[in-house]
Amino acid sequence: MEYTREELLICAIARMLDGCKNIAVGTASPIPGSAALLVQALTGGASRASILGSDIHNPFNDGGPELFDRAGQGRVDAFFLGGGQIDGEANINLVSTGPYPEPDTRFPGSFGSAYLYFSVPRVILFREEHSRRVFVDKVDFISAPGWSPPGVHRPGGPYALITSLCIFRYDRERHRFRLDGLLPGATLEEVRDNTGFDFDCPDNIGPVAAPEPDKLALIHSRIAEEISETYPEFARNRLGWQG
Amino acid sequence: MEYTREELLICAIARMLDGCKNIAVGTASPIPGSAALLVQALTGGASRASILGSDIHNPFNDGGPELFDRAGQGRVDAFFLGGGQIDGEANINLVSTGPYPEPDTRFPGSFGSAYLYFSVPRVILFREEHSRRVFVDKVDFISAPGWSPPGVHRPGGPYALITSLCIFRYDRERHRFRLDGLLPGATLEEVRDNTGFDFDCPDNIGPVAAPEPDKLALIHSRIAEEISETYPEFARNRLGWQG
Amino acid sequence: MKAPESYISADEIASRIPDGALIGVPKEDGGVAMEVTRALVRRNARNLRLLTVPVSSMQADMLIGAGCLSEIETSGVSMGEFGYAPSFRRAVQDGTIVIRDATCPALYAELQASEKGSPFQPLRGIIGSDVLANRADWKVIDNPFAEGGSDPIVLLPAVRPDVALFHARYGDRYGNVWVGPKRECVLLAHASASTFVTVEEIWDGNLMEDERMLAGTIPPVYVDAVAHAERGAWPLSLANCYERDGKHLQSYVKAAKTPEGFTDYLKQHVYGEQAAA
Amino acid sequence: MKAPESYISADEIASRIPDGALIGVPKEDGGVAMEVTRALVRRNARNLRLLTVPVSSMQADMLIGAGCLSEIETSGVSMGEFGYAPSFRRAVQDGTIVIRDATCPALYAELQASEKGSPFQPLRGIIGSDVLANRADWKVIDNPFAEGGSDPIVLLPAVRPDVALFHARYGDRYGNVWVGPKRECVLLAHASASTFVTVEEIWDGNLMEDERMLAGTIPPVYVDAVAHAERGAWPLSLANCYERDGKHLQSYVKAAKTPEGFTDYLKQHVYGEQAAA
Repeated sequence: MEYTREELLICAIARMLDGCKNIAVGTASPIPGSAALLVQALTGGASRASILGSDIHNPFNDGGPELFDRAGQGRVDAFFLGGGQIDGEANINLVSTGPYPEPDTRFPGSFGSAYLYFSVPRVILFREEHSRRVFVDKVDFISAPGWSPPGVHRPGGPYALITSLCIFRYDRERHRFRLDGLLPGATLEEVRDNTGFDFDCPDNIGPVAAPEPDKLALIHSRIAEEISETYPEFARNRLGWQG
Repeated sequence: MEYTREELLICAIARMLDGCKNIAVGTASPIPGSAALLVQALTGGASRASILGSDIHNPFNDGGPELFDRAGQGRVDAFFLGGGQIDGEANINLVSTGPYPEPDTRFPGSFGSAYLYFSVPRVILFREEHSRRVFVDKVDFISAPGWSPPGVHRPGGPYALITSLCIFRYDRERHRFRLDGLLPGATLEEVRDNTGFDFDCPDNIGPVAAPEPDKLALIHSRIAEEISETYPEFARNRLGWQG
Repeated sequence: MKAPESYISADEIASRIPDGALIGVPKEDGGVAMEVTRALVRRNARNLRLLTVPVSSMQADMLIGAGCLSEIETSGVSMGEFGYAPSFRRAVQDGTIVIRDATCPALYAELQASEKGSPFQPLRGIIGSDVLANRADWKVIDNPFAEGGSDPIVLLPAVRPDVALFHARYGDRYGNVWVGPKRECVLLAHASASTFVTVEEIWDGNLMEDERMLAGTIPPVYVDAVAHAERGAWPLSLANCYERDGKHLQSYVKAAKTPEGFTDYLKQHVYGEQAAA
Repeated sequence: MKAPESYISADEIASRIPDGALIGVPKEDGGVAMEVTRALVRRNARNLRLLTVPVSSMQADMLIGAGCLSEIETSGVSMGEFGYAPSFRRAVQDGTIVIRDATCPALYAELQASEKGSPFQPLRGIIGSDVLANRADWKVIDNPFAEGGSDPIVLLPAVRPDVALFHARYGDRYGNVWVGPKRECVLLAHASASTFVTVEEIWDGNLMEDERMLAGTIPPVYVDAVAHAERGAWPLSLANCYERDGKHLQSYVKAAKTPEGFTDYLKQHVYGEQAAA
């Protein structure tokens, strides 16, 4: 069975969203968005995808605060975040490298991360560039911490980290990543070489599970069409959508 | 010049609203409502009347919290409150007489008084029944206190008390009412006999100033029409509106 | 237009509101689900707790008179120009109901905290009142932002109703309901664990896809069940649809002044064949 | 339809926003008053402070590039799929602008506190972040409602912009403006000391008297001046009216990568005769 990296990741993320009733996806996230729509389709709508920027696949209408209000109530089960830097404790940096506030490189800013990382139970980190520039030992600025000391109200936190080389799962007790699977073509050595933080690794690390045929079929039809509303170029170039 | 008690009170209240940019009037308040509309008409709209229950004379549309939000911001300059009991310090009781929570007589409840009495600079108390049952030495339940100790944030508070016999002004420094004028037919002795609290009284207490002819003319025409939308019977029976 | 098949009846809504539930309801002109209120009386609901947002009239009074409520949190229960609320007054005076006296913006604040998932909301005023003195669940702290000197301020805890219940102007076949500018209903739906709505009319089309209706629409993620109930707010009003039935309200107040009269009223207008005559 | 006589021009709005003002603006798809933004550049505004609600794109970047801002409070400035915001990045890296980094719900909370006249609002999360560590104006207290043990929670102070500025879909001759479901604009108008709005189209009739428009309408008590500006959000989008002009945004990003390119862009598109070509 042939499949692309995008299709593999969509299916891998979809597995992580199992049992999530409300899945929210932020801007510039075509792969997480496709995964959320896939889960919605597979569950017959029992899992609900909310795609920021979509007019159709966004069941909310009460303005900017609504997502955060819902997350604060525990009504958002999964969300996606990235990071200019991410470190081994899952601290994320969306602000800048070097000294603050006059940095070497300025990123856009923390957006909702300092809130959603605390309130959403399954935050999936998605950052394709797998390099020591991104995956550092310690972030220069903590937009949102990967864990909090006891006593800090924190129903949410990191769940997994997906890169162009591999998938890590996050251990909330030990505040550490554990390698969970390699992407096609990637090796453990390559991951180690390009990761600036220490992580756990099982003895026999295998590949990320291949996409299930039924999911692949769905991706090529309904999901490609649905995601094309928000990400037309992604649907066309990466999922082969010709609609 | 002939005039009715209602017309006299409308004009007296209108004088108290001088300089108020935003005047809000609650439910069951045809006389304060007419006064607010009169001031709006006299100022060419520079003073704005907001009549609860009116579809036309209510420039707000954002639901129940909006009045309180505006008051909290200092955007409501005048409001009207009543009371099942009112005492000499201007404490008001909208809850019950006798012991609490199982009282002798239960009133509806405090409504917004415990907030608006603190936030609106000119709260005018309006209670027509002038009796020792209403005007007591000490209220049985403080829905909202007439004054607050230093340190309590309180830009608002009582300004005057209007009854069927007289008008009191409130002295915020001394937390006491001072008799300001008698209504036609009422005497100082009658006021004293029917008031359960001690109040200040100037040596020569006179009548409440008669309505100005131009205001009377406005009341009989435009104001009667405007208030008839919310209080049709009042406009017809008390202001002679035949529209 | 015919009601969508997913709609249930007002009586089914009443049966899905369990005894003991904390129910949040809007004020008299905010879209009161009177048909469900009658259905709650019919199903002999017990130990309900009512949160009026922020006040109530006949809805609270009828539920109290019928013995459905064990507790009420309110800023005021009154029949307005028709006088005091007879069952409410009687129950409070007799001590047969627990009353939690509040003030309007405090009730909004309790719901707004719940809407945000915040543990509390601050609110100015209230200090020195017996409203505050009788609310052990409200707290006073020193404003941490005050410059120089103590500045006490009240904090209201988040209150999450088990059920939000109201009557809306429109519902569509996609589960959306339209309340227009009645933001209290939006707040109630957001703040509550579940939401039941009766709708006056069926809207032909998708309310979420009509640019003009969108701002006043509550989407199905907040709505657990919808019933179609024409004149569902009667004898209270529904904005831009019908005025309140003053004559009927007056007759209710008169009847409810005695327990016997109240019972007769129920027989005639709640248990009778045609409630909304 | 002709604009009402009470309307002023976008340049007049810019002239009524004084140097040094704190300006609150919505995010890219919320109705950005780009025509007034260009007018602010044309009038050489200085020392403005921008509060983005909660993020911004070209509006913030252009004001920064033109030297209009001394300070920005934001949760993010980005050109989205067109890349980083060049002037913003340059100014922060060079230290020529004061940046107050925030997180989205904290900015809403600051405005919501102002809307209510409350001194602060609580918000979960944020603790342990460098966002909090760098905000001396945000405070942490122990949640007074916590049962057993310490429960730290952040309090955000009320922030009251001097000016709310946005572009709305409709304005009418009575001073109403209609933003539909863009609640951020309602929040901005309520929370700010004054509000200036450009409108895309003139609505024939009174928006407050149309039941369907009412929920999305901001009444004139909150609006200080209105200008009619067709395509007033260009090159950004206006919901249900026009998409953003991606080609133009791409060319802006390319130009703004150097100060010289940015100056050329201004000459052509801001100082030029026809800005919204």
